[in-house]
Amino acid sequence: MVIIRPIEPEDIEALLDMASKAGVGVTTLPPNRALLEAKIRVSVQSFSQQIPEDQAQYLFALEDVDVGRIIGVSAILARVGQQDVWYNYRVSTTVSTSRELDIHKCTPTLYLTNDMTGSTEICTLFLDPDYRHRNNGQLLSKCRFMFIDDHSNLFASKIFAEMRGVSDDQGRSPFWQALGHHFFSIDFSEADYLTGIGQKSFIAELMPKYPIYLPMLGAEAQAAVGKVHQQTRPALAMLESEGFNFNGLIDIFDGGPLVEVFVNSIRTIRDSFNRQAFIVKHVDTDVRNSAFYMVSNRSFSCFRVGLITGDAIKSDTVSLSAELAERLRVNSGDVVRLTALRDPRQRRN
Amino acid sequence: MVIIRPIEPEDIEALLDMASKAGVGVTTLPPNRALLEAKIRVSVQSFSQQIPEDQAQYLFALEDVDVGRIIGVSAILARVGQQDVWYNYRVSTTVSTSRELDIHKCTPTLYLTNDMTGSTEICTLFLDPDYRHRNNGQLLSKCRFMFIDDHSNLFASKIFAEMRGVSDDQGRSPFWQALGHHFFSIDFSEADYLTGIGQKSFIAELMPKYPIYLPMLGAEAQAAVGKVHQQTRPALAMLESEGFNFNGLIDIFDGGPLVEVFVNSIRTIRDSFNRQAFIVKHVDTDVRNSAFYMVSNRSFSCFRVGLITGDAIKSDTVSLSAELAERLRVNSGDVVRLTALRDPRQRRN
Amino acid sequence: MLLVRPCHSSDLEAITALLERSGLRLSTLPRDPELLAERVQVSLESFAQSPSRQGKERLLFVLEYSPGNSDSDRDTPQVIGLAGIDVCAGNGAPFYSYRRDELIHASHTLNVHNRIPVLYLTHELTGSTLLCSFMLHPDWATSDHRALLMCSRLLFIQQYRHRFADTVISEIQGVSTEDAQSPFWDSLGAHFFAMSFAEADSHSAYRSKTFIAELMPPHPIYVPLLTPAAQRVIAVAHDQAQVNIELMEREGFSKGPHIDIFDGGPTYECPAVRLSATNPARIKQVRFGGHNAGQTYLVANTSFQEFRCALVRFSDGLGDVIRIQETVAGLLGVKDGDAVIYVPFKSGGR
Amino acid sequence: MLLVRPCHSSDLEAITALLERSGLRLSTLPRDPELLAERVQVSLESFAQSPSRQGKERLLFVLEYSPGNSDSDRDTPQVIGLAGIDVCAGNGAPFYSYRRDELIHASHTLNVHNRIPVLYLTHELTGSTLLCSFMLHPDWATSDHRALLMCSRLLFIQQYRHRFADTVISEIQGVSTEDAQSPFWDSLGAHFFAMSFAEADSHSAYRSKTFIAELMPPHPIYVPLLTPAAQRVIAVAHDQAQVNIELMEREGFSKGPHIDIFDGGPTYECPAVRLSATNPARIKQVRFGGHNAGQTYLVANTSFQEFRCALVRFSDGLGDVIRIQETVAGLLGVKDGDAVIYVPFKSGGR
Repeated sequence: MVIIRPIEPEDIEALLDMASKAGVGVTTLPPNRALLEAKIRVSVQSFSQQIPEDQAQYLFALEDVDVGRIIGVSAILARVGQQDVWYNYRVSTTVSTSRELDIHKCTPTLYLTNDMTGSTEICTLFLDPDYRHRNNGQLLSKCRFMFIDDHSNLFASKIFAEMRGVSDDQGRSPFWQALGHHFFSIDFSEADYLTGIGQKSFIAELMPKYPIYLPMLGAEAQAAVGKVHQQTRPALAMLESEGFNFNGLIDIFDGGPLVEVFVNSIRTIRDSFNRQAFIVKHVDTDVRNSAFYMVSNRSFSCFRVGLITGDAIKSDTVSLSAELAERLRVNSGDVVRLTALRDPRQRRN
Repeated sequence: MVIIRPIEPEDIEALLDMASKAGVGVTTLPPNRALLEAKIRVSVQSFSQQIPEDQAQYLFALEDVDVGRIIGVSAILARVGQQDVWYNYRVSTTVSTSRELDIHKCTPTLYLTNDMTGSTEICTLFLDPDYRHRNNGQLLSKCRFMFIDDHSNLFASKIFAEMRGVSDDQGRSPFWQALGHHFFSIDFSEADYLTGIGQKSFIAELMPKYPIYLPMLGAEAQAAVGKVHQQTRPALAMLESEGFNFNGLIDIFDGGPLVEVFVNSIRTIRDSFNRQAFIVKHVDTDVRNSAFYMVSNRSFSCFRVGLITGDAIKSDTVSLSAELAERLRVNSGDVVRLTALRDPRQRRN
Repeated sequence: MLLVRPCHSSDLEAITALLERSGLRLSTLPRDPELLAERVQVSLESFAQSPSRQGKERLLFVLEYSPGNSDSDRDTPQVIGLAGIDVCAGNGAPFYSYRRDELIHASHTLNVHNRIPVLYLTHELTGSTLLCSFMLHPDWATSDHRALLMCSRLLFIQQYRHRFADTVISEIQGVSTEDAQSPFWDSLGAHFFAMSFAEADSHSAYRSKTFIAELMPPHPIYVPLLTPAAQRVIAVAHDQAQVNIELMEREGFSKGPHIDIFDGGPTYECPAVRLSATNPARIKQVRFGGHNAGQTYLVANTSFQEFRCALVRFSDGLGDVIRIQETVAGLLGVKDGDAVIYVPFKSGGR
Repeated sequence: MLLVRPCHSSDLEAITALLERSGLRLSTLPRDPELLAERVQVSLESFAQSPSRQGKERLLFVLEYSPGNSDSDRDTPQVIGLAGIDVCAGNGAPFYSYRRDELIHASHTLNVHNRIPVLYLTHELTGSTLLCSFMLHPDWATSDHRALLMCSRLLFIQQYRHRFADTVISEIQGVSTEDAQSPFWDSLGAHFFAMSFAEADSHSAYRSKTFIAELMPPHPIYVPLLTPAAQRVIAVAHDQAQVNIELMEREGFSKGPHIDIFDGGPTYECPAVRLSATNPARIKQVRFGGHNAGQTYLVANTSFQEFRCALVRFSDGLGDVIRIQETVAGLLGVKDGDAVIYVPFKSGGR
């Protein structure tokens, strides 16, 4: 059985373990004990409301309760750009027409913006490679939406995720080569690293402030704009199925897309419903014929999410096994929140 | 009984009648016979695919079939900014921080963009004041989404609507006074009129091209940014309930908001479903206990939408009265599309 | 005998022939016969100070060779050069240039200090006096002819100083490759104009400049984002233009911060007051006589509409009078007792 | 006797007293004693040509009054004025100004032709030589003292021309209201800096200029969007600065296109070569003697580090030698046979 819960200080060893498996490319989970300890500390403070709401960073752990060990993490940053400056490029369109010459030309143009300032970011999704079953990744990602909606006063109405952009085997980003490279006098990985550890003032100092006409960056860089790294495609597909859309914002270094959604359009939130918990010794379930549902205890500091199958859901109640109820810290009669783990709607013809 | 259908050349007198009732402020429906005839002509050509898809403009009429007369219109522009240039300001955020001085300041900044180029606009909603019942306005507006999704290859994935901005009784717009006024040497109503009749090259010639820092426009103009005219609030609320959001784009003249949505997030489209039509002599219905549903025949050139109540909907079929089926041009066994006229979901607690 | 005078309608054929022989880019001079005729008409009205041309005067001068007495074989005067002055650059519409500037992007943390050159689109030169349409028949492109044509224009400006702007500018052709491609255009303008450099250039000669306002990108351009080839030619003159540049520098012009928006060629500038400081003109009364000997001067009559300028040799003394042969004076349209304006003549260029 | 010389550590107290008496905005001179001491130290190192100051030299001169023999009541020299030169404006960091430009927004259809003034943020003046920190004790603010302090700086630059930039600039205080508010700041900077003009001004004196890079809006500013009060003061000097402007104009300075980013005050510029053209210095050998009579000259020794400059009266002849009394020469640190550099002195200002 797996359960989502807030991360705890004791999880540090398991987290370090996972970070060392993550390898390069996942800059948000560096195998650095001090840094990870700090991340856990901020999360613990956030779940106990010991730091200002707009600086909260929530870290969710996926625990395999059978072995008593965490096998994945995911995070929410309550509000980005509150202490530092949050940068994106916006791919905007400049249209120039001349009737006299019968020209109508669209030029994609990059504007440096801080438009995500104050929005909520979901990030740092990592699942132990040994546990990459069908449901674990979905649960790790989507449990966050259950949390966001039940505590929506703590989050922005716009939620976003940044997706890793295109780079080659050597980590060379064509977008960086065509743009950042000319202004930063350092290489992409160093810029990425500095940003990762929160040292971002060099961006204000060195980044070009005027709009950039995209065609001037050449074909290879243009092709990379708003495109994800091959390994990131499944993550993108999952977010898109939840209602996230690419809406023109990209990473200033590698040109990778930012996908965004208004919280009221998130599939998990829209389709969720409440039921009273009805605790039974044992729930008989036919996994093959019934879809999986997330079930959350709606708590803030003791937030828990588990998985059940749809046949346990009745019109007013939901049957939970005694074991699951205990893990969820739910008593009989408590109201829990449910959502199908996957969108049950078929694509219409 | 009311029915949505494509506008026809014979509707010109009724349309002129309505336009003269519309009064000032509704610049998209001027009481000008030549102009309205041209609009009808373009719509007829669009429904018969006689003009390029990206220049199509579809005009839907709401007909009171009992009196045989149209009582409202609404429109879709398939793709804006194809012949001319489509302008908006984007309200973007510029963040400046100085750790040394402990300053973190957000400055809203206006960027002139053509970002809506190629998107689909819904516009020109007008309902005869004598027919302002509860359902007619909803039907006129939302029938367009039924049309868009069944013919989605003809439309963009992003749909938007421009909302009238703030102005006083004399039609003075505080946003215009603070910005456009300095550059155009004409007044707001003239600029609005020129744009309405498609003469927009003066914008390219006179509009400031560099970003505008919003605080420099003064408090009154700032307060008007992204705000709708009082009379436009109900229309905004309806679009918001369909999933439209203000996402930072405003009108360059009066600062009124543009609301946008990705087509797959529109409530009418998301919640729609298909049923086989089952034609009966008469449908007994209890209007008080059953919600209204739109029913569309899914046709392109003979597009029709009517209203039924939910108790007519079965698990695989829907019962239509013989009269309605005839008006919809639907035969027994045809597949029709249905959506609740209003979102049945209750706001969750 | 060589003479610089306002262009006439009857010169049209000769100018067309000249243009055909010229390989230089002359964006101010269309090759279309009808437009060219219009251009000459504008010049005539400008010399006549027609009120309708106020603020949009465009003057065209021709350099004419007349065989004179000593050469009876060829008796009709021949047009061998052309030069123009737009009194107000832009002629009532905006005149576009890029202005070269630099921004400093510095980070203490990273120990980086970059000077980033930037190009700003500007209308700053609008209303300056623009030297344009300079052209010499290749067979007659000697240093004397070049200097005569160039300096007579400047003498004209010096003489009618109050009719011209405070700054005189001249756009110099930029670098192009052998197949008439411009590396600057290919890296910048081409992205926005959807046409070749040659097309854009000819549109700019033939049509109103509205299309530039409509198509030119308004935001500043970071030079490091241009191709290396484009960066190399910014404010660099075409080889063929060197000889004119040397002449202009001698007269007080220097390279300014502006460049051409199409080919990146430099703009040379000169405060109008410096023209007279560099080469101050004198005005004296003419008496017929003399021996056509002594120092060579550039001499012009004092008529605006019937301007004539030629090279004349005479001995200048301390008095208020100079002696010029009657035939020469006739050519200049000057009678005994009339005033002339003159500067010492230096041949120039190669 | 009046003497201009490099500032010493021992002048610190006197400068502090001076600053307290001064009402002028001196953004280059902090009032904080520790920072001021640091500033004097930088000057000492700059005069000593310390390699660590290379490219960041900031020179400070004082004007000192010594009672001399005729006035035995007051025997210690007194500092009555201060003037600085930043060899490279920005001192290694970007130097910010707005550059005034115009864009033309024209529409044929509407028959509109607007010239829209625009301010571009620029670092163009970075690396120019900046005159700064000019201050006279109110009790001693005569036209002679003013001219002496101002012109001795310029003579120093003329003498060590190769150590300074090609352009010399001076920022002039802009218009402020009686309660020390700046209309330009209120309409522009105030929106971005979240502080009063006085605060911003003092930060700019006390701290690194990084905060300007961090907070200054990078995009061009349309002047018509500023308040009318702000528009009126663009490139307008504070009344109190008029007298200095007149002095500088006499020496070859003129108002340039740049303005201060905080208060909109004008920047005056002068090509360094023009300093010597306007007021060419002569160098001759000193012989003790003479009668302290004749024309008044501004005379300086030829030492960089131990620069001394004073007003001396003597009769200049055709020879290579001038005669100066031994006491005066001693004040200048000049021995019999040493060279001095001098220019005729004109009193200036009111």
